[in-house]
Amino acid sequence: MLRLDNVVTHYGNIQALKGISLEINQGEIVTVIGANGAGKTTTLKAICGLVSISSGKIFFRGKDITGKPTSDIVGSGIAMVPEGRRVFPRMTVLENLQLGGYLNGDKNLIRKDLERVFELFPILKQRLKQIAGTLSGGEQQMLAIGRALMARPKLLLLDEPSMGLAPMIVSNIFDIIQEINQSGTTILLVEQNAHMALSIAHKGYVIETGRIVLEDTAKNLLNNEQVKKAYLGE
Amino acid sequence: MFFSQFFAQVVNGLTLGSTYALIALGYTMVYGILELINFAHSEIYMTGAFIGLMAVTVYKLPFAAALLAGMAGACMLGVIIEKVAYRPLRKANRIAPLISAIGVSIFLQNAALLAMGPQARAFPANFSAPGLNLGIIQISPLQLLILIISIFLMVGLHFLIQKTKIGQAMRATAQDKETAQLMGIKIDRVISFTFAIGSALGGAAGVLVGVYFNSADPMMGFFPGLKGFVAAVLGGIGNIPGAMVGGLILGLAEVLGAVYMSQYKDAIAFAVLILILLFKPTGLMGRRVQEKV
Amino acid sequence: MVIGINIILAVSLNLVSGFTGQLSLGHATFMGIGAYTATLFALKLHVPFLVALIIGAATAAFFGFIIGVPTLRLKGDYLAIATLGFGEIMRNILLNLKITGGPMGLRGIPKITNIYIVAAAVILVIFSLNRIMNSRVGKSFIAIREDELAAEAMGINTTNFKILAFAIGAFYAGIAGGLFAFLFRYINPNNFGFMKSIEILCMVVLGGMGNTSGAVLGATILTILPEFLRSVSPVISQYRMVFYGILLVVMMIVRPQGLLSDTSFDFLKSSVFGKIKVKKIAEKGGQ
Amino acid sequence: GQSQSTDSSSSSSSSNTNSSQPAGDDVIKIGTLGPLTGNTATYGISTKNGVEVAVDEINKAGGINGKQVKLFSEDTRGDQTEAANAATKLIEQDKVIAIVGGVLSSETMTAGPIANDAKVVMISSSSTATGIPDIGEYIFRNCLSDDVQATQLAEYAAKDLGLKKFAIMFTNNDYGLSLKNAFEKKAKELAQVVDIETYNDGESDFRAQLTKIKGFEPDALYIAGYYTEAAKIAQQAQEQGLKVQILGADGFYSPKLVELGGKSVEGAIFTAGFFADDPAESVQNFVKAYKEKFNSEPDMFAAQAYDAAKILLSAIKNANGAGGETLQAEMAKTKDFPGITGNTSFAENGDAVKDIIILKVENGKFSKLR
Amino acid sequence: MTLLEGKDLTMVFGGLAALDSVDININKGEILSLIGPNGAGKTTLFNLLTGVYSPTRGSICFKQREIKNLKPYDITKMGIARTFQNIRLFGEMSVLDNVIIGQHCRTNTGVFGAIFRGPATRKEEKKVRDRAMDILNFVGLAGEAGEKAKNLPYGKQRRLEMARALATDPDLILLDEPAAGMNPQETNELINLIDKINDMGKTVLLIEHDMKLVMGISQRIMVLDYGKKIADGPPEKVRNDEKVIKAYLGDRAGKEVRAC
Ligand SMILES: Nc1ncnc2c1ncn2[C@@H]1O[C@H](COP(=O)(O)OP(=O)(O)OP(=O)(O)O)[C@@H](O)[C@H]1O
Ligand SMILES: Nc1ncnc2c1ncn2[C@@H]1O[C@H](COP(=O)(O)OP(=O)(O)OP(=O)(O)O)[C@@H](O)[C@H]1O
Ligand SMILES: [Mg+2]
Ligand SMILES: [Mg+2]
Repeated sequence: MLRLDNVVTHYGNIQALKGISLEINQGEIVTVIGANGAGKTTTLKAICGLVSISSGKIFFRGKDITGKPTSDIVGSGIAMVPEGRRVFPRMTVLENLQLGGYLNGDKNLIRKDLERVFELFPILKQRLKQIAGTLSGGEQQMLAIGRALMARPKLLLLDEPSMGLAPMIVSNIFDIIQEINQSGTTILLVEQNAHMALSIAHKGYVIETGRIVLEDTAKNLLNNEQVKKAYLGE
Repeated sequence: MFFSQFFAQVVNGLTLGSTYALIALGYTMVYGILELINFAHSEIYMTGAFIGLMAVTVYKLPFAAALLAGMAGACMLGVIIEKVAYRPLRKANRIAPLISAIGVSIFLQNAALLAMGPQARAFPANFSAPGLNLGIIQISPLQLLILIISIFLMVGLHFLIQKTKIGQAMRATAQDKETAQLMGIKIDRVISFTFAIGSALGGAAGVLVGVYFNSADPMMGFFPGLKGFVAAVLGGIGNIPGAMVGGLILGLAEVLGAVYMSQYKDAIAFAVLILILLFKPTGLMGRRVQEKV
Repeated sequence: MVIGINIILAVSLNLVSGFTGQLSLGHATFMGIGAYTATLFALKLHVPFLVALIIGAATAAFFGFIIGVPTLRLKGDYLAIATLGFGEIMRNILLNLKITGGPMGLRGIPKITNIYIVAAAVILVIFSLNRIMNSRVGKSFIAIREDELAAEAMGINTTNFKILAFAIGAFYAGIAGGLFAFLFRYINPNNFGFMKSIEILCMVVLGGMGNTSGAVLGATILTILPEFLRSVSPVISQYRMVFYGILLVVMMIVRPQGLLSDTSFDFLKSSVFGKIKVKKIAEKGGQ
Repeated sequence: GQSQSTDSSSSSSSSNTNSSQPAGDDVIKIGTLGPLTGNTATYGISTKNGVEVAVDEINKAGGINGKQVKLFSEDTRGDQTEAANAATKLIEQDKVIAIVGGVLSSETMTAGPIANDAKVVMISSSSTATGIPDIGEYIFRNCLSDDVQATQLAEYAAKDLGLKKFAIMFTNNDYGLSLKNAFEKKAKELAQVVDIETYNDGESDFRAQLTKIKGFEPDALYIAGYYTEAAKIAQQAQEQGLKVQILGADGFYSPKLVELGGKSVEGAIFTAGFFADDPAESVQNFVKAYKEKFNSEPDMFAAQAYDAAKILLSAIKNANGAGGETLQAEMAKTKDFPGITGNTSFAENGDAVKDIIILKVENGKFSKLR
Repeated sequence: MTLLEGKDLTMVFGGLAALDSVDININKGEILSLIGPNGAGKTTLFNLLTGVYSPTRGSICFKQREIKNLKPYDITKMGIARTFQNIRLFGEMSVLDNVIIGQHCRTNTGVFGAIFRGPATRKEEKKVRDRAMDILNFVGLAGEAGEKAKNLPYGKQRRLEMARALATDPDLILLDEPAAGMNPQETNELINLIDKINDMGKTVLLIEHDMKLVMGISQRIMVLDYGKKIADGPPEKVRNDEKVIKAYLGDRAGKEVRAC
């Protein structure tokens, strides 16, 4: 469904990705783990066209999306929960969610999707009119996830969705991710909480300073000594 | 006697204020989206006036057509300015586009000086409509028109920005461009659209005010532009009704200043501005959102 | 000499806007206050030049303090507009006071400013500014620019320090004003209006906000540029303001961060040496 | 560098005289200085044009003692810093022996001392502020004194027109202020001044001041300012139903007054130093030459600049092409120079003493009252 | 001994009580953790204690002095320092300068001192610099002293925030989710660091959602839910508290937590 071929990106002179190749099949949950600064976020941004790609290609559902404007990429069915939440701080919770469904013309659909988000995150329903910038950290995280769901993506990119969430919600989030996945959305998940991520994923990649160093089924990775030591804290 | 004077002055203040408001709307519009003080707005206003003037004097068009021509021309100019001078600076810090805007402003002003000559030109428009005659207070048809048009535009813009989808996209773009793109918003288009509308407003203001004072000159944008900008801030920059209220208050303050001490009228107007800001640090209608830590 | 005066102005605005992050659109006002005060003291009370210069600068600093107290509660563009407003108010007052000669301005000022005095002033200003910027005070200014709330959490009384930055900036601008008056021998309120403030701001931004060498370079370029365009050819002379406008745009597009943006290029800042020291300490500490 | 120059014909062969200028002896170089760009460019351009007409005239007639006159025009943008730069450039780089200018008082204030120190004669044709001729002995002035204009008009209005209640509006600069002070003084002596209001150049809305003035029911309004604003003031006064006799000074003198003001300036009376419809041959020649060259009507700035240039050129001729002290002495000697703005002599300090004309707008044209 | 005592603390935002009559009591030398669901009011409580907001109701006594109406900089001077949930470093400044700024309220060079740079000023500067390096050594950032703060990776930025807070020489240090965005290994290092800080005699108040960290180092835990205190006690007690499990830990996570 999504394929990255040797993708290289730069921030100024710094090469952040040094040739990333990965593949995600329809219906999978794929996770990318790696230390701080390894290039996980940059990979997601590259997919969305938010950082420009110096060389390499990206294919989504067979089509070459390299260098396409972000809005087109999003239009073709990719949504992202960005790192650091990035809610629209001076808009209300409701408006943030509506913007998530910006490309969905159908009003009824939007209403239905809203209901679904409220089911997942009841607190958002109580805060509908609150200015998003004043939500607590965790509430903002929920809003960011809800907003991405409003786009009804075929591929959902999640950048550390569990960051700053209460333990109960964290386990919920992973349930929700699986649920979304089961209802047909393919998922690319970046997580610090590698244990949790690998336990729900089908496949995993380990990234180190801009390169993929390991690629295997999630199960195998969970048992890999190297991974255990470096990312599972065991 | 005192009251009739007073009311007449209030009317003066409101009509002066409505010209500021008209300009302030365009300022606020662009600011609200790009957080950019578009210093070139004064010159867009001036250009609008000149295009209207050409329409009337060279092509002998009626007033309404001149107004539309001025708006269309200004609109195009605004979009071009954005493309050439601001778009390349999208990723830069906030102050760079400000300087770029000043550059554009200097350029347009001097280009107009060379093309049009420095002298003011008469701006005759055969515009006639009934005015209002309330005994001692006469309101000319143009005054009335300016007031009505500004209120109409204000309501329309407010609706556009707050209630429509494109409006929502504009605000989202203003707050976080990258994330706005993630929502599927084509931000370049949204920004062009914003400039188009903001500049058309400036053009309309140019034609109306030009006809109102029967003159247009290359420097005509400077004072009203400055005041329009101040009005926008006074009302809470980025806030559409605020721009209107800010314009009217500034107009009133200036007129009242002129009544008491005409030599200090600008000082009085600016003192009112500063006083208001001290009590409402984000302008009259600017929403004060407490910073969440 | 005009370059020197503009350098002082740019460097001082850079302190307020570049280092401390408080956008000011009324910097020329402080120059004006300095110019008028120094002139009046010299003309009416026959105070010697240097003393008059200092009195002018001190008065400017005092006004910087006075307007800083209420307005520095404002943030960003609201502060900018308040400083603009203050500038216009001052200009309006100068325009109508008897003692300042109203629109006639003040004339008959002796010509004292010369190239040596200007050079000395520039050196003193930059030297003291660097000392300030490398000290606890200067670091607090930058901290305020970077994150006001975090700066407060570090125990910095941000209000006081912002006012301080304003007052110091005004002091230097006041010196520039005094030099200006004793160079051109005639001043009137319109010398110190909005356009002059904008011009100074352009110098700072062009050179690179928060960089003293940048401010110096920006001031130099923008002072020379119109004169240079004037002398290239008669045709260009006629269009020189048009070119000037285009050049501003082009320069911003080519280098939006200003000509010298990175602080490491700040040759005039002794922290070039400071940095080396840091590296050494860091190496030691790292072992 | 080269500056804008106007030499209409090739230079004649060199014949060395005891000129104080070391180089370029085959031509006589003079300069003009004023705003050619910026918001005050109107005045600067008119001034420059006026001088050009005078220079063309003399060059066509064979120059001064066979030498052509070469004109260097520098722009000040109305900024006094630039004025100083421009003066320095004219003197040091272009090596002119005399300058017509500056145009605005403020620029003459800064350019003047530079010229004076360099012993270069400078004659301003429009800087009306007090104190300008006092800058030094090399600084002359050829324009109507604000005091005299305002005083004479006040007299005329009160005595000849029988007006009793005056209101004054003045532009808040040196020109407006001097006019206002003089007019107020005289008008108070002879009649009553009921209200005084200010405005700024470049403004458009004067209704507040006019509404206030209307409350005093004056029968005349003296506008101490320039035609652009005066036209708007007259128009807004009419709209507000303020029926007064409009009075003004030489700042009114421009065809633009009628173009911008339309019917509302009909009947306005003002003082001037120049009248384009004056049948005198010199005036008509000037108007014709000006129209031919610039395709527009000359205004007062142009006329005064033309006269200033003529006075200067005649002094240069008397000085035999020399500058410096010789030229200064010749300038000071000028007596009853017959120009298109009346007969001019210089007072001790270098200020012009000349006659004043009073004009009226009739059927959209200016006509001479006195 | 009580170091800080907050009574009846209430904070209302436009009708919504983010904190509702909360009492908090911090003993000298302890590590107290503050946990609770998202939006419970934890950060808000930090903001009250550090003077960012002033409470709608209630009082705060620090070292026997009322501080509720003091400005943040005065409170810092009295000895409370904090880190932020969203990192707020002085990004353009060097790592070293960030820590030097932290010592602002313990130093007093003024403008004139800076310009003339007499012996006293120089001595102070050296002292400040040396101490900054000591602190950087302590948190393990000495090697990055010359870097721009914004160029550090996330985990190191978190540590720099702590270094900067330590530089203010606080008696009480408030840490808002210091482990957020860190991987398990980095979290382990963080635990060591907090322990070391505590060993220096500093009192620590900690907000964290990472239960491994919280349970591992807290001497006491206080739980907020919807702005109200629902539990306060030693870790063993809190993690078995029904209310806490229901409101915060959840069944699954609760089990894991009890296991650790
Ligand atoms: N805007 C930027 N400018 C310069 N360098 C950047 C920028 N953003 C990221 N980098 C650098 O690129 C590299 C990869 O960063 P990235 O954010 O992709 O890492 P990450 O794996 O997501 O880390 P984290 O776990 O901290 O989120 C890092 O070395 C980082 O410092
Ligand atoms: N400035 C504000 N204006 C309006 N509401 C606010 C403001 N600050 C906080 N709130 C609200 O107060 C509640 C408590 O917020 P707080 O940030 O203290 O939560 P928290 O316990 O720190 O949560 P998290 O663990 O998610 O960071 C939230 O519901 C939030 O929406
Ligand atoms: Mg990341
Ligand atoms: Mg929080």
